[in-house]
Amino acid sequence: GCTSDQTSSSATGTKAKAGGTLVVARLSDATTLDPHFITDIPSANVVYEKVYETLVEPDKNMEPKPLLATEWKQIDNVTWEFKLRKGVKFQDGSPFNADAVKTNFDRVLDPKTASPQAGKFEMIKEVKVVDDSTVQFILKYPYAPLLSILMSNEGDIISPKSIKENSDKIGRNPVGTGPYVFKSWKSGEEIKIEKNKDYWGNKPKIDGVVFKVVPEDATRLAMIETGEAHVTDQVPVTEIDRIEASDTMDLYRTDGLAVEYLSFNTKKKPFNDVRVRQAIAHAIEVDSIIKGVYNDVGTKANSTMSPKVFGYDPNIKGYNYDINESKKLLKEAGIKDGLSFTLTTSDRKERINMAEVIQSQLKGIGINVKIQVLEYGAYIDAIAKGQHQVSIGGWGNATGDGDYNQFNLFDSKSQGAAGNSSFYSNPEVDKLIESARQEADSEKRKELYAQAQEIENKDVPYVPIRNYEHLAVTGSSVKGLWLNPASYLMLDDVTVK
Amino acid sequence: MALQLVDKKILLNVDHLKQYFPIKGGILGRTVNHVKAVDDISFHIYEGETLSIVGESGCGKSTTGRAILRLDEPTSGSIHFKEKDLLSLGKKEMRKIRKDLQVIFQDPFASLNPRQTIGQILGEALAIQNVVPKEERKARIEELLGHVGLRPEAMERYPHEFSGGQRQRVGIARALAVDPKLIICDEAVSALDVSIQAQVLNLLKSLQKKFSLTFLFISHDLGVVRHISDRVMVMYLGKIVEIADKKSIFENPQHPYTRALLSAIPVPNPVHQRERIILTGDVPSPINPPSGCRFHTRCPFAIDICKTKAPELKLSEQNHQVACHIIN
Amino acid sequence: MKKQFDETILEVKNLQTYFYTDEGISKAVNGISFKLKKGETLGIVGESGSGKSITSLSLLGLIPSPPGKITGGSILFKGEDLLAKTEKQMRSIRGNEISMIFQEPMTSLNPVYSAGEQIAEAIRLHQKLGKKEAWEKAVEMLRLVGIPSPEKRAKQEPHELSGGMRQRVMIAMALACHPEVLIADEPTTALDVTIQAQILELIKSLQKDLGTAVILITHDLGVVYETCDRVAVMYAGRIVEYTSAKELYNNPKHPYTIGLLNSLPRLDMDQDELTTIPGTVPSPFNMPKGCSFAPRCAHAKPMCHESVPDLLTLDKNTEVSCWMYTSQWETDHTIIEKVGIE
Amino acid sequence: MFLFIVRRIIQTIPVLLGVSLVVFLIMQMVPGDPATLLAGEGATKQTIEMIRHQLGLDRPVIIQYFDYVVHVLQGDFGESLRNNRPVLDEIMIRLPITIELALASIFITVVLGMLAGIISATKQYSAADITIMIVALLGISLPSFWFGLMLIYFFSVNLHIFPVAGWGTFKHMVLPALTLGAGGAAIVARMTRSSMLEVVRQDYMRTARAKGLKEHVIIYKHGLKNALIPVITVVGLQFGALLGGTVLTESVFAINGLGRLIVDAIRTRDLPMVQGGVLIASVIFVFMNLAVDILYRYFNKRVDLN
Amino acid sequence: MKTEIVLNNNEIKLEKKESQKLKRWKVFYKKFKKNKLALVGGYIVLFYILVAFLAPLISPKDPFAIDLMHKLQPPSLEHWMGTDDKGRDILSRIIYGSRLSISVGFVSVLFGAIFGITLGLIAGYYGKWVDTIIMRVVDILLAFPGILLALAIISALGPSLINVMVAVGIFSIPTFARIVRGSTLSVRKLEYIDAIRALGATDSTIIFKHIFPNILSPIIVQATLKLATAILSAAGLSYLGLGAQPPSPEWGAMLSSGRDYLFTAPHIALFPGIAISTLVLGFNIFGDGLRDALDPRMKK
Ligand SMILES: Nc1ncnc2c1ncn2[C@@H]1O[C@H](COP(=O)(O)OP(=O)(O)OP(=O)(O)O)[C@@H](O)[C@H]1O
Ligand SMILES: Nc1ncnc2c1ncn2[C@@H]1O[C@H](COP(=O)(O)OP(=O)(O)OP(=O)(O)O)[C@@H](O)[C@H]1O
Ligand SMILES: [Mg+2]
Ligand SMILES: [Mg+2]
Repeated sequence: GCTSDQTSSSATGTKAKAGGTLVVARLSDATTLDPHFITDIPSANVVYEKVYETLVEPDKNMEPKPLLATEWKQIDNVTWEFKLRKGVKFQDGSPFNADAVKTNFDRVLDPKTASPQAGKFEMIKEVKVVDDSTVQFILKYPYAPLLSILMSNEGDIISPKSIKENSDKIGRNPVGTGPYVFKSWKSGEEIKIEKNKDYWGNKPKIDGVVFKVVPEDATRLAMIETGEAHVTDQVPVTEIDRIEASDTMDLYRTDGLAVEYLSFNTKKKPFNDVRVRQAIAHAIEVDSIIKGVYNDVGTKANSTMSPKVFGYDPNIKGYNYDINESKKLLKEAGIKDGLSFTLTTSDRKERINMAEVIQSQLKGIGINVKIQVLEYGAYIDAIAKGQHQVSIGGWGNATGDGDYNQFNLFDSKSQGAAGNSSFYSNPEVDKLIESARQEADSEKRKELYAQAQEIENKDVPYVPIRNYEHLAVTGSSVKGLWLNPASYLMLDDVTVK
Repeated sequence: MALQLVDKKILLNVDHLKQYFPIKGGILGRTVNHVKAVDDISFHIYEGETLSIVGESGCGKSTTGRAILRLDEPTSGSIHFKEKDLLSLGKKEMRKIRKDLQVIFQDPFASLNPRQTIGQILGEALAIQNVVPKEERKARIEELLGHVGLRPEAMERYPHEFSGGQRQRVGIARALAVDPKLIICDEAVSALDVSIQAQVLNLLKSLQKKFSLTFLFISHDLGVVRHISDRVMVMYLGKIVEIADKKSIFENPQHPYTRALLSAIPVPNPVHQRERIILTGDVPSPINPPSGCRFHTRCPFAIDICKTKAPELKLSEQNHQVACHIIN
Repeated sequence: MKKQFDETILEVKNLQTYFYTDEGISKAVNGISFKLKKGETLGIVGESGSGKSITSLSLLGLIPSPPGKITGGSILFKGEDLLAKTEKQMRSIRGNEISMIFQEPMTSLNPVYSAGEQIAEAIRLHQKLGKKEAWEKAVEMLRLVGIPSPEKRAKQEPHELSGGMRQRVMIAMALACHPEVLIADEPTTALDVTIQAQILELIKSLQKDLGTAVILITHDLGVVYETCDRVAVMYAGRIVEYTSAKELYNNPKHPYTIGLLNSLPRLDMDQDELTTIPGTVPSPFNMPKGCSFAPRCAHAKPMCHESVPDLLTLDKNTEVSCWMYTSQWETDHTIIEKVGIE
Repeated sequence: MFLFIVRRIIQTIPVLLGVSLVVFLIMQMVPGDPATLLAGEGATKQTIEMIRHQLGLDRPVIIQYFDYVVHVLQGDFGESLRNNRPVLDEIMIRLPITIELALASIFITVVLGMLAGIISATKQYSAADITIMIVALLGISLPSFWFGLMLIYFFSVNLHIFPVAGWGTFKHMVLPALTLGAGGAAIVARMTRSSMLEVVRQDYMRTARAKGLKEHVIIYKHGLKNALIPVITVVGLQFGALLGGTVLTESVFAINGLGRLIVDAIRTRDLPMVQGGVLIASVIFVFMNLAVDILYRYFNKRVDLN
Repeated sequence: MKTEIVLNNNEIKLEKKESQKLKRWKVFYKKFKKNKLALVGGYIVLFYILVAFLAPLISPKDPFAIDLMHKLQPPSLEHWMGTDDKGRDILSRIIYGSRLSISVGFVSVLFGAIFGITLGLIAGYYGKWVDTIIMRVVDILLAFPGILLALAIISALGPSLINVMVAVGIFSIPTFARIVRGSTLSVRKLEYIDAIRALGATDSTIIFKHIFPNILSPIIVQATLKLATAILSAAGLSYLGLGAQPPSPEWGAMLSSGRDYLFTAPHIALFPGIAISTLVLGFNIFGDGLRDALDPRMKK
């Protein structure tokens, strides 16, 4: 259950020649560097807009910006045309052109490739080469958020030469057009990338980046303090006061795209009764969770969609903390002699803490909560199979588009593993999500999502708790680092003293 | 003890008994060799007599005793007790017949469970063979203690509160508890000081008379053996070298080994000093015993045939068998 | 075995060695005295626990301390009191002038060093020889104690040797520096009779060759008779009779000695029943007030339970600690005859 | 001796087969499916099914196991489900590191432990003895992750003597080895002490005294070598424990060792990796045991080779 | 008969039966008491056991009451050991946690001991192929890295204190099995076992009535030492997030939850750390003392 994957943003190189190597300490190693197989952030973070580039990249507000594509237009409902940047070469010397783009999308869509990301591009019928620097995407059906997918990590453009010559080795030898060249990977220990001297755009100011695996939180911070590492992007919220007080460390915070929530299994009694769900929503005092558990990192969520995501509706009220209302609802639902249930969570510290606080809050209205902490794999399994009663979860957003949120969390087709952990099913909502997908006019799309969120708010399959905020700590020698809302490290302007 | 030699009844008959202990070795831990602890011996014990086994350490005395009790399963041979072949009995039948076969061990410290009182030790013996009904057990235990010269209060006490000699008495009482016919005494007095040893020897003798017991008495102390036995069997390296009446053995030892053994004992009596035969070297290993007569490597009289042919146990005179090429 | 011994080499006077333990004070050696002359063999006999080993360890200053402590008396070795010597001085005596063979050949050798090394160690220490010479000497010693192919055996470790051979190694070690006194603490108890005969024969012949005085500790009266010149019989930490070996058998004095001889099953006669000494040795923590043998003694009179008799010199050769032989004792012939030897 | 070694190696085969079967069964019992985890969040059922098929996880369990065993017997440990790299390659990256770490901590264990133990034994009941024993006991009772973090903050962050994390140079080894070795050192110290006290009571020590040797010769020459025998056993067991018990220390010091590899593999349900890791760890353990036995025999000749 | 009279004057006067048992205890206690350190260990253990029993009576606060307004407070008169990251009273949690941590120790050791002892007894008594098979199985367990086994078991059964106990118990099986087998082998050689066999006792009588009681001392010693290890292992598992379920105040869980505050609020980790260390220390030196007191050779 953590959050999610990719978003975008791009690393357009800058001038200045400061040099030095940036050392990033992080929780886990990458699993593969082949974007068509990457499903986790630690992998994507190494290559996304660093070794590889996408056709379009997201800016700080997740708006698409040109990158490998200089301009684009929608020709009709199902046809998008992209003009490609000229004079760009892959790191292996092969030229970037329309063929390269086609080769990439053919690969990800080829069932033989068996890419786990194929589903995301399922709406693409074909990629057509118009001329050397023009491609057309022909869709099976109208799909408005196409750009948001193209600018996320799975839209990385891989060198067609490596696709043709050693398709199954890309995971270990990524070749793209980006500002950094893959150097080496010591499994489980570190990955090195180096400045691409022939980069078409602004070249990085640093010589390279080392991504080191350091599983222990306290150790990562200690490394920043001693200067052994420069950046870490997994920071325990409990340490922010100390970091802010420290003169060897700087804290970086940015709003994310993810939301954490409580998820009811609406297939199970008594959570199939909307009044019970509402009652619980009223009994949770979110503010104290955000302060007490999260140390004010992140903000109170009113919807399962974070404010940065396209389609977010600020008018949704959410549920206020109201014990009396809660009790009343429970009574109406016919629950007299108390309610007991198991709250399932993965083994992330903050989630466990949250569970404990919720447990103690619900005790106030006579609800007896048993906490079940499951190791991540088992947690995913339990949720996918719908074995839980109530769980704590979170949904990131790889693309920054509302569809990625709404479709996965609420659509009946997404029940279980695909994201709909509450097994929520409402034909009306399904229909709204479907229409929003196909609607080309963004204002109208927003309207459709607003309607959906309204219904979802009333049905409360999820109780939204917190909008994510990403933290990173840098040594004081590091300047110019930023994180995009999908939590990718953006290194365009980074310098290390 | 003048024994009527005429109508002696055989109580136990041991026939071609072999006890080989495997030695594991080789890559797969297979049996690569054997300790031939007892190698094809035959003898018998008459009812009511005391037969002693003497010989040096490791010659197979205890092994013989243990094989008879089936504490180790013999490799081959047969053991007939009162006409019954012990080795062919099933587990249950064997348990039953154990009532008639008892044992007293050497070490007074190791032969009693330190965590049981004397009463429990004896009571358990009675219970296992169900000798007397439960209500009568206490009385029986007191009686047994009386037989071995311990006071009834001893019941409540633990072995560590007794001296070695007293413990040995408890061991005897335990053996007596089930009214056995044959008692195997494996070095039953060897660990005791002379003054205590004498007490226990006297006790054994008087009990034998009282309950008409048969003893198989294992010892390396020839003085003790002479005192207690009717017949004596001398073993060397898993073989019987000589077996005869006590008198015959001690006054007319025939096998060179027996003679050496007897002469080696220091005797505090100038009249009885014999000429000492000092053997050279050590007892060979029972894993690879010498060919032919096993004693030939140390025998001062060995001739050629001794090295190649194993001598058989033959009657040399009445009630006196010897296994030696020179004698036979 | 008539030898002439003149020079006293070791004299023990009123030696007391006590153990201070939780259960109380154990008077393991409780005032014993004896003399050892050059070339003589003194036997010390007694039942288990009578203090034989502690006596010998006291002579070398090897009493485990705590809990043991020599609390009184003197040990004069060539006229000098060993108890007054420093630890350093004692070290130059141990293994050099007085050496010892222990009861257990199986455990008394260090399992991780070869036989030769262990012998050579003592030689190097006391005779200041080089490594090689010491080794050669060690091999020589092994040859002397009758170990076949000593060059090979010297290189073997204790576990590769049989019990008899180990005991020979111990003897070789003890004799390596030609000590003036050799203490052998039950050197054959753990061995078979035929091996015992070999070892005793060896000690006797070596003693003859080297002129060493020997203290032979044993509980086997037969061994004493055949090996020793003089004998001290110990009972509960005291010497109860101190006499020549022959005299001991022909004419034992102390009731304990008499009892001991009687309990021995004889090889030379048939007995229907053995004469026994009733009872057991008293606990060292719970010694009777008077003569410690009194509770088991058939002749004991009230005075025996009152106080301990001194060691009384009966004739030139015999000393005995028994009230019977004092003037205070109103002789009662009937009793003596009854227990007297047949 | 040679036969003994060969026999022992042959005996390990059934043990290893048993280990692999246990691993396999446990991993079947564990809920959670590698395909789901691989697919990432939001994957559709079809995607997951496709991955399952790709990995061969849709075959019957028995077939999967047999297939595995057959491959392993041919020296093929398979590929990681997670990143498709050959399991053996991944292990070989970690193995040297793990072994280095284990050796470094065993070194600390042995040196610290024996020194402390000998001092303690020769000065029984002295202040030094009691202090050493209390420190040793504390060493056993400190949770290693706690101790490790404390060391980092004291020696790295505050004093800047040693680097915080990583592996490679001597300086990198000190703190982890200390963390890992401390507990062992404490055990070895106690073992050395009691073994030494035991040896002091032996008859041959009395023999040595009777020879007139100096006390320190008696203790160090005649005593120590014998006292080492049980210590070796403990050190061997400790080494075995190190291989499995390094996970926490590896995490704290960011060491890329076998322990973490296996734990990560379990967490991602990467069966071939778990199998391979555990098997290799077991092999090392078994060989360690063998080495201990050989040493044991070297020091203790009395043990017969059966 | 001579001998019968003989013993009378020699026999010590018999005390009553109770006092005999008492005497054995006294001897044991006397020996044990000699070892001052061991006595301290015993008292520590006793102290914690008392705390565990009396938890509801002596705990000053509700150990589960979350009070986010007063989180991370340093020790004060109100909260002697301060409050944790959710404002709960650490002292009260440690008091209640003693129940869990001590039960983890006891239950897992009991679990390991029961299986280990049974296996060891059977292997040691029957020998031959039974022994071979059992000991190979034990080898497998031993060769299996302990923490991985735990990890796997807990992943399979779901994390809970009970499963931690099972896991920790399982990896203490080999130690018990080996020790018991060794002791069984040596006790089996003793003559009283042969004597009772010669009387016709069944195998189970011999094993459980005669062998088992006589190998108790090494088992007890091993058990006390293992108790210590078990508590530490459970703490290690908590650190990996596999231990007790929140909000239970198991010490290992408390300690590992405190590691985020090692610098901002060190007392959160410190106090459970001290509790674990002292209890483990207590068990260890108690076990050592037991060993010395039960060892007949250690007369001192
Ligand atoms: N269980 C066994 N396994 C292997 N070898 C054995 C076993 N029991 C006895 N032996 C060997 O068998 C031989 C005979 O042993 P046994 O105990 O019968 O001798 P013994 O004559 O009783 O000697 P002792 O006088 O020392 O008691 C010895 O070499 C011994 O090592
Ligand atoms: N370390 C010790 N601590 C306490 N008491 C001891 C110690 N060593 C010996 N004793 C006691 O000293 C007494 C004499 O013991 P010693 O070893 O001299 O007997 P022994 O005559 O050599 O007997 P054995 O024939 O059994 O060797 C015994 O009562 C014994 O209990
Ligand atoms: Mg025997
Ligand atoms: Mg002695």
